Parts: sequence; structure tokens; C-alpha cells
Amino acid sequence: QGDSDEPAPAGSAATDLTAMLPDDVVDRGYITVAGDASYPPIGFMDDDGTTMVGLDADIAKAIGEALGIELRKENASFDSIIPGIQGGKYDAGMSWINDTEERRAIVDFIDYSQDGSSMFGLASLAEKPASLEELCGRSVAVQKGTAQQTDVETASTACEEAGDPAVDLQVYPDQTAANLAVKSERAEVSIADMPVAAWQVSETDGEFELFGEPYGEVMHGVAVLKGSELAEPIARALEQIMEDGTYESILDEWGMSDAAIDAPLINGEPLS
Amino acid sequence: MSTTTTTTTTARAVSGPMVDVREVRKHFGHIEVLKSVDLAVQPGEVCCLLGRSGSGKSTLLRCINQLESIDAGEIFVAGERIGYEEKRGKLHPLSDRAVARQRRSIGMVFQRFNLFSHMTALDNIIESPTGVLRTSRSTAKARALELLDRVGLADRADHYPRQLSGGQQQRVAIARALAMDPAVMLFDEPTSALDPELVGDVLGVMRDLAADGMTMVVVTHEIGFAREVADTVVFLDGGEVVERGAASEVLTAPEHASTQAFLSRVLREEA
Amino acid sequence: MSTTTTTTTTARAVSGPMVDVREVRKHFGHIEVLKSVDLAVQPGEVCCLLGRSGSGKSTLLRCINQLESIDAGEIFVAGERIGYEEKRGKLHPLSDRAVARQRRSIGMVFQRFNLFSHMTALDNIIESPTGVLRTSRSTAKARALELLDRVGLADRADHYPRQLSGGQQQRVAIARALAMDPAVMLFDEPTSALDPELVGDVLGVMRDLAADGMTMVVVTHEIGFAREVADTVVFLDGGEVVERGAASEVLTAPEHASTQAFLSRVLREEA
Amino acid sequence: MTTTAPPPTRSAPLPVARQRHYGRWVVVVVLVAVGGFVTFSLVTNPRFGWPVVFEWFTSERILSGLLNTLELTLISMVIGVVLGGVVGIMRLSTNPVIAGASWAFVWFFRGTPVFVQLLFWGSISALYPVIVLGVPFGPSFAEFSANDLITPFAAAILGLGLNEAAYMAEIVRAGVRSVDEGQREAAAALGMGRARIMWRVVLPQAMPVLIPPTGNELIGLLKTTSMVAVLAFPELLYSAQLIYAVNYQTIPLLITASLWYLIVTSVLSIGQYVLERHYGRSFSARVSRKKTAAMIGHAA
Amino acid sequence: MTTTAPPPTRSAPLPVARQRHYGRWVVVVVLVAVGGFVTFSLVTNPRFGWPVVFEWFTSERILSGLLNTLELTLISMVIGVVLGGVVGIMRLSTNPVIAGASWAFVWFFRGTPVFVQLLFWGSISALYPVIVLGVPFGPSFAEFSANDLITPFAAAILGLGLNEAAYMAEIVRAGVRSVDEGQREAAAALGMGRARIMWRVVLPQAMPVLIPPTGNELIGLLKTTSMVAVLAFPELLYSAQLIYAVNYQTIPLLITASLWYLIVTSVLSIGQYVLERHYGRSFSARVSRKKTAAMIGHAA
Ligand SMILES: Nc1ncnc2c1ncn2[C@@H]1O[C@H](COP(=O)(O)OP(=O)(O)OP(=O)(O)O)[C@@H](O)[C@H]1O
Ligand SMILES: Nc1ncnc2c1ncn2[C@@H]1O[C@H](COP(=O)(O)OP(=O)(O)OP(=O)(O)O)[C@@H](O)[C@H]1O
Ligand SMILES: [Mg+2]
Ligand SMILES: [Mg+2]
Repeated sequence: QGDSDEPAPAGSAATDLTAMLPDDVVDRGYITVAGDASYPPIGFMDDDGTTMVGLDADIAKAIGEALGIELRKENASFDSIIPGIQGGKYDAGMSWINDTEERRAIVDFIDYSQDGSSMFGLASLAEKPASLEELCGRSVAVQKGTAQQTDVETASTACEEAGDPAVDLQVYPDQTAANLAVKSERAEVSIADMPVAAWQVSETDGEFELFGEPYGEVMHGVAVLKGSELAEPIARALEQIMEDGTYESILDEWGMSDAAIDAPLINGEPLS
Repeated sequence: MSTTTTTTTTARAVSGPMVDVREVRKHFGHIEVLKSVDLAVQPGEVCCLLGRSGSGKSTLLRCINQLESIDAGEIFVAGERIGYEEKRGKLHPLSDRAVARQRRSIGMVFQRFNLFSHMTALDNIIESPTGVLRTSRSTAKARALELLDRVGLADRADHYPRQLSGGQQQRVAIARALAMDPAVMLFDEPTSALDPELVGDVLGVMRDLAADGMTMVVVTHEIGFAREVADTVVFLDGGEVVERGAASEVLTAPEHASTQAFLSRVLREEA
Repeated sequence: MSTTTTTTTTARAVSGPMVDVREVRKHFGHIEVLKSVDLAVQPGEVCCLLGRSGSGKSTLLRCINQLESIDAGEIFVAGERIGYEEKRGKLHPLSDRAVARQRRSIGMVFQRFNLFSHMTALDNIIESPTGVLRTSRSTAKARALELLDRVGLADRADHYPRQLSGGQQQRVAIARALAMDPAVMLFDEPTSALDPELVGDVLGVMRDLAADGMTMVVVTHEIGFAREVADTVVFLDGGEVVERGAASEVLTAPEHASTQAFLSRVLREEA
Repeated sequence: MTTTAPPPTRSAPLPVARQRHYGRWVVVVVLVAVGGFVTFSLVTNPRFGWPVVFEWFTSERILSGLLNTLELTLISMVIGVVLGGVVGIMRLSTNPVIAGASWAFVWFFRGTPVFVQLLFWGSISALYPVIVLGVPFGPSFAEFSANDLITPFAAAILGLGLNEAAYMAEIVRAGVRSVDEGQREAAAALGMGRARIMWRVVLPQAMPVLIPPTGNELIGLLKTTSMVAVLAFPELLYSAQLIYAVNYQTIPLLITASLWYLIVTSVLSIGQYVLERHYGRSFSARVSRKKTAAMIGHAA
Repeated sequence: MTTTAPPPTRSAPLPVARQRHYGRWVVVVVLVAVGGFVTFSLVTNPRFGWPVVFEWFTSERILSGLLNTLELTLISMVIGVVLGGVVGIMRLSTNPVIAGASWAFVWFFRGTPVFVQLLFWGSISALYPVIVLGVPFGPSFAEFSANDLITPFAAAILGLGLNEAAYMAEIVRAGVRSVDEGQREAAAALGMGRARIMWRVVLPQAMPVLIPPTGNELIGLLKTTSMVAVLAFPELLYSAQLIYAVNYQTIPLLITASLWYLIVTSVLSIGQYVLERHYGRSFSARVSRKKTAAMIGHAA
């Protein structure tokens, strides 16, 4: 369905995909999508303070248009997104969520992008680490529950095994607290998803700088409850906007073409 | 000071005693505070309760007013059984409402005045008539002013308790009790928290009240007052009535040893 | 009760008055409470201050003990100027330490006892000798027990204030003041917060103290006590001394109108 | 005191020198210096970012956050006072089940962090997807989806209100117990019923004891509302956080929010002071003892 | 009361029937039903994840978080009590500068959210990279890097301690003022100095007024420590959050932390109760009025 080579007229395609949605969702007329608004440029509040904007919001909007149903972005702290999906508070979550094995125990991911993590810190820092291996004995601030936290924990263990000092890992409740730690020189380095790090560096007039190259490419996906009937239609909608170029232009607009993938995946598997 | 304008508080038409306490017992923990006390006060009679500290005088008054429950015995006020009602040959404890209703016809004056400190003298007096008896505010107010005048405080209606001397407070407290038009007035050492200078005014009001025919039970250390005003005197000691009789006899020629000791002690201090 | 074991409190060797109040003035806000009061109390003399409520009696005592500062005039106790020291022809206010030192030789007994409620009778008495005078605990304790015996409370050493009657508390308060071995004792209505029954014991202790030659200034309403014990009587009215003289004369034949009114009023109540 | 020479006989009074409290002045100088230094540094240190503070101070987002904070505080406080009053009075019941239930309520809500309580109400749907109105273990009358019934705002109100009620219950209990037993007895002796005694006699007199801690609670609650950030409800502090998450002006925006908190707290404190004085004036025997004495003295 | 027929003359007393409070029993039944239902649901609803709770309850990470919480609470409380005592007593000074400084301290620290205060201390080096020890506007004696001086732990302690001090100051002030002026006067009349009067006479007697709110503060502080999460300091609640951020067992882990909070609060409450009773016993005239009367009565 909707798998044709030529872009179908929006109206008819929408009708096709809409039919795939569960009836109660169609009756309701919208899908709630939770995202963290403290994560620019992926998700943040518009100047009015009530509208969620950013890369995720744009993609969600495009998916919604393809599905012929509204995707409502709701603000939620990052660590309450998956519990919220579990409790039925949200239908889906989009917050550049890494598709990991642990999370797949609870949710299904419709993967829509891929990128690495970047280290960054004050431009004035004397010795700038270029890779995870160079973090031994340094202080690093990360946001709790992120893939980067796990990365640094692994790196630290490696340091100790090699007889080097461990990493001084500081886990903050959110990225802003981690940023503040770097700014006040409590931590030398922070690690975040590449676009987030890049955004911060560009927004702070040279106060911050990216260190080294991004590492560890991972997939990011839209999270829906395990076994949800929403996974398939959302994946198909993504497929459609990838094919009609909408996806590409959104990533371009946010300067993140590097994160683009060719076709959507569900839990890392291509669609049938 | 005491301008007896109206004489509303005359003895009620009750045949038999106004207050009738029969074999009442009361203990706190292991201490028996009242040991089968009998007391009968006739309408219009002024009865003074005397006895040393701890002899159970306050407890007896409080039992009459149901501020304490009794362990055994019966109490009747104006012919009505206090605290219980008879139904199908059994005694049922009264509901809170009924207890409150019974208390309305028993006025009580405390040693420490206990005026409501957030209300003016006038409001203290009309609070219960308007709130409980549903008297109209204007009627209650007129009556309150009359009572204030009667206790010599017509010009203090708008004063708060803290703006009044102890003696003035006690007089307001008496007016407050009278406003409920009680059948009997209980006084628990009404002057013993007062400076000596202020005792006279309060005793004066009580004297007038007695003269108007109010039934009164008065716990007091003021032997002079008892001698002058009381009809009967009852001596309590260790929770028992050790002596009772006409005031003139008991106070001049006490028979019981503890009564003699008490009287000589109190009189010595007054000299 | 009052076993006068040792007679430590004899009049000190001071030539001139023990307490000398000269033209003292004091006002609170706009009210002048003391209007140029003079008072001289000789060593060993018992001086009773009488006067109606609000006449300034308490304020005068409090000025002597520096619980209130004075606006004008001078006060000397045992020949030492109170509150100020002379240096290079000028008067310098004393430091807090020096004020505290001066207070040690002036005992004060309050109407409401003011025992330290978290300490036993014994601890109340030894607190100041051990803490301020640095007397050893054993010496202070021995002396305290002696004083407790003297006020008839040898068996109450370990009682807390709340376990004592008002009269007992007041006697402990007297013992506490005596433990500092003061040159003069000030009493501010020491019995007016007591039940009539308990007044006698306290007056008894004061009587003994007077007999032992203690210099005393006593504010009281107990005319009987004043008549019996006082050497001189001073009447205050509206912050002024209106009459003073030997107790026997002033109390029997008062000259000033307000004194007469006061006495007749108080005596009428006592009858 | 040594018994020295007799005091000088009546003479012209000596001039009085001014008193000096050296130790005190040292403290004063230190305090003034520290105060001055802090002010100086606040003004001159560019890192505080005052221009940014002023730019955001009256911005729409901050003001709407402030409004949300005030609204949350007000509603939760009302719930806290009403429910706390009931629970506090229940605690004084002679019936052990009623008193015990009140105790358990207070124990539970004071014993667990508000944060957890808020999260619990916020994620109630994870625990009870459907809320059934009915008799426990009996028939049910209506069913609601938990998410429809308990919106983030409702969750915030529930969490804050119930928690506040537990604290208010303790305050009410202490306040009621502070009123002299004699007042109750006098009212009972006049034939008043229990409810009437509580409303007309006990509570009004408990006011002086109730107001200061209730004021503290209100001020505390004002700031505790910032916890609802966990429910993504944009009150004052969270609004500021959302802003600095994007523009990285962390410290100026925290200052902006703090200034508003200071302003509101000050206003509330003034209100508390006025109320305290009002009730203090008609009640406190202590403060006005002397004045009363004066009145009586002059009236006698 | 109508004056009815004369009371029956002396006769055998009537039997007394038992009293029934219907209204009360309805309340009791409702409370028991609700209590039973809550318990039932807690035990049977699998979403609470009790197995997970038990698994984590005594895990090393949770216990070390608990230990951090206790340590933080204890140290901050000590700072709060000591500093609060000083500030509270300063507030009663007759010198306006001293009283004013104390007022300003309380105003500021009560008026701003602890969260902001903690962030401020945590990122102090963003404001003052170097801390100079010296005379304001004068010579300096030593310089320290702010981050070396104020470690995260120090920042947590400073933030919580100063904030607590502001609240304790108000409590101490109220407590000191609750002691009867007569006690102070009696002590002064015995020649005691000011410090001695405060320590030996006033403070011990203020204890009954000080203990209940101080107990509340301690319990409150215990839970406020969870705010130090913002400094990446893993106390109890944050430890639990760090765990569920990875394993998504949100509710069981929050329950685990809450149970610990409940346990510690209960222990503290028992301590408070014991202390209150201890001081209550030797002080409260109200409670033991009648007993005292008995003693006096029998001794007289
Ligand atoms: N601290 C104060 N502030 C204001 N007025 C005061 C103060 N202390 C006393 N007064 C007033 O000074 C006057 C004298 O008071 P004082 O207590 O000395 O009288 P008194 O003779 O001891 O009366 P009483 O017999 O009632 O104790 C009174 O009018 C009183 O109200
Ligand atoms: N609520 C109570 N609990 C325990 N004991 C009590 C209580 N009320 C009174 N008592 C005791 O009962 C005895 C009698 O007390 P009551 O107050 O009736 O004596 P009283 O004759 O009024 O004495 P006083 O002259 O001191 O007022 C005393 O020993 C008292 O301690
Ligand atoms: Mg009594
Ligand atoms: Mg006086």
C-alpha cells in the first residue's frame, strides 16, 4: 500500500494510510507525541512558550500530513516519555530517542535518523580530548539515562583496565544542567547527540567548541508501545515523506543532512 | 454600681429541689474524688460549698453541668434527669445535642472567667442567645445591655476582655451566664483569681443576684460572703460531705474537726 | 516551718541609707509614671510601698534593680551608684557586665514567682551562685539546702516548680534570691498571686527575714503584714509619694485623702 | 558590691557621658561592609547578565509562568487548608479509627517526597488505566480513563494539595490545642454544640497560632510548585528553564525567576505581617500587658 | 428545660443502656473500606512491581544513596540550627543594622527557591571564578579557585544549610519570644549576663516550642535533599532515578525510594515524639494541671 514509485496525490495517499490506523485513533482525530522541549534543535519551545518546535516537530508534522491525522507534540521531561507511553498517556514519543535493546523491551521504534555523539566543551580548555579513549582522568558531564552515559561508563572501565585513572563521570538530570557544569568548569567535557552539541556550539558565539569527530552512529526512532498498531502506519508515512523529498528538505533546513537514512526501519528491521 | 433594673431571675416553679444530687461517685484513675455525695438545693436557695483545695468542690459543680461524667448516682436539675433519658425502663446516655440543651438552663461561672477573648463584652453575652436559642440579634442585644447595666458595666459593652480588669471580666462572665436565663447558677471560686481590690464588685453582683431569688451553688473561700449571703453551707473534705446546715450555724459553730481547722485557718489569714 | 538555723542576713555595715532613691523620674511614652520620687531605706529597715494599681510601685522597684532605666535622678544601693560610674567628672553608663554585677547584691522577688520552670527547686537556687559567683557546687548546694530549710521546704529540693503550690514556689523564689547574699531584698506583691490559704506561709518567711535584720522594700496589699512588720510605710499615688512615715502612724491615722480612701477600701474587702 | 563611703550628699547631678558599644559596632561595620560588597559585586559583575534579566523580566512567557505558579499555589493552598482542617480536627477525635486514619494520612503524605507524589499522580494511568467510581469490592457506577480525569494540571493540584493538607493538618491540630480548655468549657456550659464551639470559639482564637506557620506554608508552597516541572507544566521556574534550554542564558534567567519569587514572597510576607498584627492586637495578652494595666489603672 | 413533675423519689437506680454513635460509625466504616481497598489494590495490582521493589530495596546503589541523603540532611541541619540560632537571636537585637541584616538574610533565603540556590552555589565559578579572601575594597590575603573551594558536596551543604538557616531563624525567634519575659527578668535580677540568660534560662524553656517545628524542618530537609540531583550528587531519590532512567522500572524504583523516606521519616517522627514528651513532661503546665492540683492538694 502506498508503495508506488510516483508520489501519489496527497489526498489519496492520506486516505490510504488513514485506513491503516486503529479506528479509535481515527475517531479521536489526533495522535499525542511526547518530546522533551529542552533539547534544541530537536525539540524546544517556540517564543510563545507553548508551541513545541524543532526538527522533531517538523518531521511529526510531515508524518501527520501523510497520515491524514494530526500529530500533537506534547512537552514531557525526557525520562517521563517512555513511562508515559507505558501508561497510555502518550501514543508515541519523539525526542531523538536512541533505539536501544533495553528500550525495545517496552516500546517499538520506527527509526528515522542516524548519527553519532559529539564531545564538546569550553573553547578555552587546554587539552581537548578527541576521542572516548582520551577521557581517562578527565571530568565529563552527561544527561542521565542517555546513551552517552553508557558510553562514558564503558570508556571509564576500559581506562581502569588499562591502568589509567577512571573518568570522573557526572550525571545530570538534564542537558542544561550538564551544560552549566561545563560552563562553570566543574566538568571539562560534555557529550551529547551530534546535532544538539553542534547547535549549542553555534548558538554560544565561540564559547563552546566541538572536540574531535562524532563517534558511535546510532539509530533514533519514534517510540510506540510494544506491539502497537501505530508502528506500521507511521513507518509507511515516513517512507512516503522520504520518497517525496519532504524528509530531506526538513533535515536540510536544520543543517542535519548527515543524519538522514534511506528508508525507515522498525526496530532496526526494514519494512516488509 | 449594681442597679437592679429588672428582676427576671426569680425562682422557677419547681416542686422539690432545683438541684438534686444523689449518691454521686466520681473517680479519676485510682483516686475517688467524690464518694457518694448528696446535695439538694431548693429553688431560690443560695448554697455555699466550702472545703480545702482538692476536696472535690469543682468536680461536683462540673458533674452537675456535665463537664465531667459521673460514675454512679443520679443528678436532677429542675426536675429533669441530667445526662440520661429513660426509655423502656432503661437509661440511655443523652446525645451531644441533648446534653447541650440541658446545659442551657445551668449557668456556670469559672474561676478564670473564660470570656471569649476574641469578642467584646457584648458579643460574649449575645453569642449564645443568638447562636443557640436563635433569639433575634436586637432582642439579645437589648437584654445584654440590660444585664451589663445590672453588673455595673453598661459603659464597657465594646471592650475586649483584655481591656477589662479581672473583676470586670468576671462580672461580664456572670452576665453572659444570665443571658441564657438559667434555672440555677453555679459559681466556682469566682473571686479567687482577683486582686483583693476587685473582689468586692463581683461579690456585690452575686449578692444582688441572691437577693433577686436566683438559685445558686457557690464554691468560695470568702467566708464573709458565705456568712452574709448563703442560706446553707456544705463542707466537703476528701470527696465527702462532712458537715452541712444553715450558714449561720455551721460557720459560727462547726462540729466536725476538719471544718473547724479549715475555718480557723481561713479566718486567721483574713485578719 | 521557719527554722532560723543561721543568721547570715544581717544588716551590712553601711553608713547612710542602704537604698537611696533621689528625685527619680521615669516615663513610658507620654505617661510620667514616676514624678521625682525620693526614697531612703536604712540598713535593716523594712519599708512597705503601698498604693493603688498603676501608681508606679512596681516601676520604682524595677528602677532600683535596673530592670527599667531611669530618665532623671540618682539611685544608690549600699553606697554605690546604680547604673552609672563616675569617670573624669562625667557619668558613664555601666556596661552590661557591670550592671549584672550590681544586680547580684539586690535580691528581687516577683509577683508571679518566675522560678525557672525547667529546673528543680534546688537547681533554681544554685544556678546563680555556681554560674555567676563561681561558688563550688557542693558549697552552693549545702547553702541552698540550708535556705530551703529556712523557708520550710527542705523536703522539696527535687521538685519542679509545677509540682509546687504557688506559695511553695514563692518561698523557693525567696530562697533563690537569698542565695546571692543580697544587701537588700525587693518584693513586688509577693502574695497577690496566691490562693488565700497559701499567703500565710510566704508572709511567715518574710517576717522571719525581717526579724533577722534584712533590709527590705516590700510592695504589698497585705495591710495586716505591713502593720505588723514594716518600720516605715510609703504611699505612692500617680507616681508621687503622697505620704510616708512610721508604719504605726500612717496606717492608723493617714493624713492624705487618697491614702485614706485606699486604706478604707482595702480594709473593707478584708472584713 | 563593697560598701564604700556614703554616697555624696545632695549635689548638682553630674553630666552623663554617651555610652559606647564597641563590640556591637564592629559587628555593624562588618555587616555593612559585606552588604555593600555583595551589592557592588551584583551590580558590576557582568556575568549576572542584568540586561538579559531586564529583557525577560516582563516577557510574556515568564509572566504566564508566574500566573500559572500563582494559580497552582492558590488552588493547592485552598485544598490544603480545607482538607488539612478536616484531617487536623479528625486527629483530635476520641474515636481511634478516625484519629488513626488522620494519623496515617499525615504520616504518608509527609513521609514521601512531593516529587514522587506528583509523579505518581502524573503517571496514575500507568497504575490504574481506568478509574472506577463505585463501592470498594461492590458495584461500580461509572468508569473514566485515568488520563482524561487526571490532566497534568489536575495531577499537579492533587499532588500539591494533598501534600499541603498533611502539613496543614499538623498546624491546625497544634493551633486547636493551643486554645485554652477553659474557652471550650465555657462555651459548652453555655449550651453550644460541638461544631459551633469549634467555629465560633476555638478556631478564631487559634488564629494567632495558625497564621505564622500557615504563612510559612504558603511561601513554601509557592516554591514547591516548581516541582510540577516534572509534569511538564510550565510554571515560573520551568518556564525560565525552557527558555535557557534554548538560549543558554542560564544564570540571568534563574535570576529573573528568583526576582519574581522574591517579589511574591515579599507581598505574601507583608500580608502575613498585617494579619499577624491584626490578630495579635485583639488577642495577645503578653504584648499589651502593660498597656492593659494602664487602662485598668486609670479606669479603676 | 421545662420544669416537669418532681423527680422520682429515691428508688433502685435504672439500668444503663449502651450509647450508640451512628454518624460516627458511618465515617469509621467508610475509612476502613477505603483503607482496605487501598491496601488490597497495592498488593494485587501487578503494576506496582513489588518483586522489583524488593530486588532493589537493599541494593548497594540505593543504600549508598540513602547514606548520602542522611549525611547531607545531618550536616545541613547542623548548619541550619547553628546559623539559624545566631540569625534568629540577631533578629531580636535592638540595633537596627544587626536586626536588619538578619531580616535581609531571612528574606532572601526564604524568598528564592532552593533549586536556584543550589544551582547558584554549584555554578559559582561561572560567576566568580576566583574567590579572594580579604577585606572588601581592601587588600586580599589569599586566592582560591572557586571550584576547588566549593566542591559539589560543599555546594549542596551550602545551599541546603543556608536555606535551612533562614527557616530555623524564624523558628528560633518565635521560640525565644515564647518564653515568658518574667524568666529573663528573674535571671537578670540574679545577676546573670546576657549570654548566660540565653543559654541557661531562655533556650531550654523554648524547647517545647522549638522542637515540633524543628522536627518538621528536619523531615522537610530530608526530602529537600533530593534537589541536589541538579549538582549530579546521587542521593536517595536521584539514585533511584538514575536506575530507572536505564531500566524503565520507574514506579517500582520510586516506591523503593519512597519506602526508605517513609522509614526514615517515621524514625525521626518517633524521635520528635519522644523529645516532645520529654520536654512536655517537665514543662507543660496545661497538660498536667490536674495532676499538679492533686499533688498540691495532698501535700498541703
Ligand atoms: N513597660 C511599660 N510600658 C508602658 N507603660 C508601662 C510600662 N510599665 C508600666 N507602665 C505603666 O506605668 C504605670 C505604673 O505601673 P506599675 O506597674 O509601676 O504600677 P503598680 O503600682 O505596680 O500597679 P499594680 O498594683 O497594678 O502592680 C501604669 O500606668 C502602667 O500601665
Ligand atoms: N481531670 C482530672 N484528672 C485527674 N485528677 C483530677 C481531675 N480533676 C480533678 N482531679 C483531682 O480531683 C481532686 C478534686 O479536685 P477539685 O478540682 O474538684 O478540687 P477543689 O475542691 O475544687 O480544689 P480547689 O480548691 O483547688 O479548686 C483533686 O485531687 C484533683 O487533683
Ligand atoms: Mg476547684
Ligand atoms: Mg505592680
